[in-house]
Amino acid sequence: MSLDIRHLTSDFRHNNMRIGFYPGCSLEGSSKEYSDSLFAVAEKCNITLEEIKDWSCCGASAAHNLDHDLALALPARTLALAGKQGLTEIVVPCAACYSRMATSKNEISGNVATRQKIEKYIDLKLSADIQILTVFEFLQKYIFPVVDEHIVNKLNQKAACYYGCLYSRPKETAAIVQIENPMEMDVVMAKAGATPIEWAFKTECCGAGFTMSRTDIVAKLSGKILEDAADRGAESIIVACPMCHVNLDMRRPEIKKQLKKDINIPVLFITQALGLSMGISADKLGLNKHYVPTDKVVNCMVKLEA
Amino acid sequence: MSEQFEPKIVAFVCNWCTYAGADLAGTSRTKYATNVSIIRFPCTGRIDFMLLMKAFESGADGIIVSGCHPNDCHYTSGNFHARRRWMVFRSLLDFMGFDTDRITFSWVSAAEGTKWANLVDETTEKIREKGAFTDFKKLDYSTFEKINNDAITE
Amino acid sequence: MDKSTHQHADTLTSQVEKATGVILSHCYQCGKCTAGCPLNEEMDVMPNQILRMLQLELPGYEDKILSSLSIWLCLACDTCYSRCPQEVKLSQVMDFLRQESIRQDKVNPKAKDILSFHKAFLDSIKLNGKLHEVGLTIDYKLRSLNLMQDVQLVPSMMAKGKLTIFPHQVKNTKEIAKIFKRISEAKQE
Amino acid sequence: MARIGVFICHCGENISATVDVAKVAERAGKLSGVAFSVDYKYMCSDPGQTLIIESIKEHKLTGIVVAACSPRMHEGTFRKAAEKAGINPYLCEMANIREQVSWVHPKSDATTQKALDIVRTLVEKVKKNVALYPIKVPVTKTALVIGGGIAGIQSALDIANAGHKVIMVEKKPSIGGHMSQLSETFPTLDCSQCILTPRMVEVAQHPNIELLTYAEVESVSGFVGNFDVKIRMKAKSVDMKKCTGCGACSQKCPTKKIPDEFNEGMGFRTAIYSPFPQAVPNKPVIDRDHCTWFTKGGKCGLCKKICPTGAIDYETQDEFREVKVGAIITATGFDLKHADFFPEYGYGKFKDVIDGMQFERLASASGPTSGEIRRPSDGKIPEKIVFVACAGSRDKAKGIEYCSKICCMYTAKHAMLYKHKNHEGKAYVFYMDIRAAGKNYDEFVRRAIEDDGVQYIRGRVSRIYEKDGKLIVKGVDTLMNSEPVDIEADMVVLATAVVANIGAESLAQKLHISYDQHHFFSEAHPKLKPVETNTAGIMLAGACQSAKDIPESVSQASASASKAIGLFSSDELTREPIVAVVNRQAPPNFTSCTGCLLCLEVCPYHAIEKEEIKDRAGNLIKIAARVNAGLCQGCGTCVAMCRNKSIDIQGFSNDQMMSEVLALLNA
Repeated sequence: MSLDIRHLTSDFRHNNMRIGFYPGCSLEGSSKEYSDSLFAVAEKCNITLEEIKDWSCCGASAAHNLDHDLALALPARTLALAGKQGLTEIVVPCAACYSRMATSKNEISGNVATRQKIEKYIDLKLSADIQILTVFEFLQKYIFPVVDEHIVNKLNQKAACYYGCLYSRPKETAAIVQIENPMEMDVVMAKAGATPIEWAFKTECCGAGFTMSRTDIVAKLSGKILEDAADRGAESIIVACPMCHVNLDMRRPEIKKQLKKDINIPVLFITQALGLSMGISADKLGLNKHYVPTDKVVNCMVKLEA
Repeated sequence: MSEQFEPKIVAFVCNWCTYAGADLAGTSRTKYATNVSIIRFPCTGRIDFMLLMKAFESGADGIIVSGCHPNDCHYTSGNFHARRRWMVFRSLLDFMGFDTDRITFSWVSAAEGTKWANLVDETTEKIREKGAFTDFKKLDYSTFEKINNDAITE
Repeated sequence: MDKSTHQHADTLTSQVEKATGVILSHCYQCGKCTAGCPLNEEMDVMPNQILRMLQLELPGYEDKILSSLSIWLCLACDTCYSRCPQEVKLSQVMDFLRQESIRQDKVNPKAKDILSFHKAFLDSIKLNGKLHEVGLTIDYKLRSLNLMQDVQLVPSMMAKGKLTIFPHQVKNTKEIAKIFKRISEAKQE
Repeated sequence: MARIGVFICHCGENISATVDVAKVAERAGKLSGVAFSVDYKYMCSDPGQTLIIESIKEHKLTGIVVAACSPRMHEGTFRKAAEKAGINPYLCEMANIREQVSWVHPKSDATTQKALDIVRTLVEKVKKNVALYPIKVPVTKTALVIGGGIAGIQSALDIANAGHKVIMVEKKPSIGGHMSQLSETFPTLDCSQCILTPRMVEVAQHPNIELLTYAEVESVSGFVGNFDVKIRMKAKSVDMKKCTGCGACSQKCPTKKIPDEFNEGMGFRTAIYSPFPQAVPNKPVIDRDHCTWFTKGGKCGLCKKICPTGAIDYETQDEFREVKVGAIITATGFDLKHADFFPEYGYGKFKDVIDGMQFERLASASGPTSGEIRRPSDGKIPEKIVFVACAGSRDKAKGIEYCSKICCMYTAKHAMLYKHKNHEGKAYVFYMDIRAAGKNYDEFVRRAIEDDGVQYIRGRVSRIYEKDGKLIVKGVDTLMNSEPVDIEADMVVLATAVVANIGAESLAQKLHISYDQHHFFSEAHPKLKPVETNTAGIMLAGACQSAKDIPESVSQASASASKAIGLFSSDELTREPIVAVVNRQAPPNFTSCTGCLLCLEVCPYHAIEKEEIKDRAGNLIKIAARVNAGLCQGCGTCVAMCRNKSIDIQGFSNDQMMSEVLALLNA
């Protein structure tokens, strides 16, 4: 299947681009390992990420339910701060943050009145255009051109890339090309020496924001995802979203109750998987922070001949 | 009654829709004001807007231009060309301070006898309120012609 | 031609159209939204039925919509919209209906937990500028009275460095509170 | 000096009741240039017409105005009267004082004045009228039929049977079109090939039809009655005269794994092939894109070696035929939306998600499974089939808002055929509406439901995915409280949208006919000219205009044929002289036209051409516009567009219109 790898540039090393970084709340908390592994991969490739100073929460799964303006204003504040800091491009590894930021940016840039209203709420000026990169867009743009020299291990396993909702939908902010069958992470995993599998639940919802309030629903939805991956022989599930990770990794006891069977496929962030293939240690990538043990993934790995 | 101003209004209509619509008003015996007289064209696409200016110059107080509805043109697209030229021409007239309200652009189909009658009555009333048109008699219309010719090249 | 609403002013239908820009008459009731909804089995009123009720505007429908559990179960995953042949942005309609349901105090009793979580989440942001997961958990549990849920997870999460007792804060937390305040003031006007 | 006659009609009392006709006649008589004026009870009656004829002769009139009813009513009558009196009929104008004066206004001075104003206006117009003569165009009595499907076949046979020559152009190696691929036809379930193949043979054997297969229209010029068409005859690599159609070459051809278009990719064919056993002509061609002789530079050559008549010729090239035809019938058919169009249904990804035409091939006795319905992935007979109607049709998000019209019927047929062949099988149809508005159509759908037990579920399918050899279909039943319905099917048939053929747009441009946003060809009028195009002499037949079933295609094909036969019924075409002309001046100007050709761009009929005016030595003097009177329909859009009034329209000239405006306002 041919893929449109967007933003792929090879001359980035010459133009000294500053790349902004927005961790979002999860990456400072429950998904610390996502941020750690991203930095580890970037470091290996000599790429520096510059955190947006004094960033705040994007409002994520809650704000849009209760107040539309608030849902636009919260991400806008961070975007405005990034602009103030002189950044033109920011990496947003969390899918929810990405979606909220992209939505906010779309609505604000599409309508002058909205823009003025939001600027009033946040008491900051919004700069013209900040490029928001998902983690796989970042990998494709900045890591791919140099990654080959760093890859030392072949992951050597069947990986189910799970994209969830927020990268795929709505079409206005979708970060992927084929909405029903995205391939962006599959490409990364193939690079890392894994075999990405064809499966049916790449973009089904995991239950997202119900992780606390309706664990029963999360167990049901995430259970279906895990089950399909398991049925098709996946040895790992690869994600790029902290919420998906929490639901697929931490909610195993509830899922077990729901499915009446134990599925113990580990769930890795894409940066962790890529990091492993680059020879970064499991500890540094935060693999020990997972509920489902990741030893199997590490053990599958084969050293590449020099 | 004798004091009431009776405007002279010229209607430039296409043969296939509006002219037939006006005929239908007749066969249906729908009454309307006598102020409007029709000049028949094959298609609104045929109407040279300089004729409108000539009409104003010659003493018309108001003008109606009416043809087939969009997509119903007997000649497929003549009415679209008329509309496009009218857009350009109107902005030119606006720019020059001409009261473009004195020109009514409408679509009346062959089935819309009543619409035609209403159009005539409404236009007559509108122009009556505006009063007689005199401004244009002072103008040199050859300048218009030149500008119009340039304008239609869009 | 202005394609805006054909409905009378200040009905729920016209409010939805005004607030979301969605034109409800575009929905031709094929049901594809419901067919693909990950939560269709849990819902009391199906997504396409909500649109149908909004279209028909018959007496009693407004209450039925605003007090439905479905509007709170919608996860805004946008599966419906991405496949809708008529491009109806159902998730935006749902967003608006939730807000309206709170405003009219018609929140379905079974949705109280979900609402509590959203509120706790926002309060955490209001207070810290960032989400403090322990704080959120505690706040949510107090609001929902689900005191024992997830308790077993907390110590292990802390051990794994996933939860911190002390919240991360933005430097000037007042700024965030101000944004909340300005928006709520604008809504009052 | 003009000598105009004015004739005021009372129309019984229809006019005279509100208009003072005597006064109008009296005042009209005083107008400049009016030599005679009279009012009369019924102008259109025999005595009335005699009055006009006698007056023209007696007063030596050079033009007349008849003030009576609408010209749409009696213009023809009075023009004939003028002609009888010996003056050119186009020197007669009508003043409409009935429909537009007496019937719409009360009796008053203003009404009489308006009648007089109109008479005066037409008097001024008629003074500027010139004698016009009907345009005569010769007709080539040969029709070109583009497309050899059922519509083209029907048109060709109708025209040929009426005694006229027909040239049929088909781009594939055989005629027959989509109908030859169908298994059975609704609503009678008779075998498609059984009713079609005799027609195909008739075409091939008809003395009046010349059949050009593997050929395409390259260019078209000219106008109604006089088209010049260039046809590309693609190289067949087989000498049709020598070939006997024995088939030895196809049997021996080593390149056997080419997806078979006729079986919709569900079987294979060889590089030298005849598309199907009943093909007409039943002689093979070499597919040069796949034959190793051509792809690998002279390798193989087996067919040439074994051909008993020496018919294989690798050296043949595309050839061009130039033909003259008087009418063109466009019958190029349709296509189905293919491949990645429906990612949520896995169309093009899962082998057992197929489209309607593929199902036809599975159900056809001549198909890859000999008529047994077996799924493509593993050849098993499916126990459960889900049919999805409106797959892509009526789907704004996918860019196709229209209804494909035939799917409701063929889906019912498919479900029925499946049930007839597999009594224990389950057939489900997801639908939005059932549109079965033809003769015996709804009865047919009811039969599928009532007699054959096909389950109809009202709702769209959201998604289809594969799991353990089954296709999971996630649908909904909107008639059952919108309950989600998940079905584990063995095979899914999508009724994908009917779309215009690839290349329809470029053919339309060659023909100068218009097409809609979906590239279906546009008819000249949606109600009253449904088979003509806006280019005179070019007609439409079948699904190239919009989705159509067989009876509709055949009816339209016969209608188109009758238009062509009508055109061929006389040696010359007579046309109204209301056409545009570009003025002519003495050298060195030749014309005031500056050659900007704005007129050419706006002309809806492509009736304006670029003319190069050259001196005797052949040097270009200037470029100007020229009107092809055969194509011009007289709308006058070019006249309004012309910057320096070099183009004018007869009957509504600049002079005439200006005179009318001035006369109307200057009493």
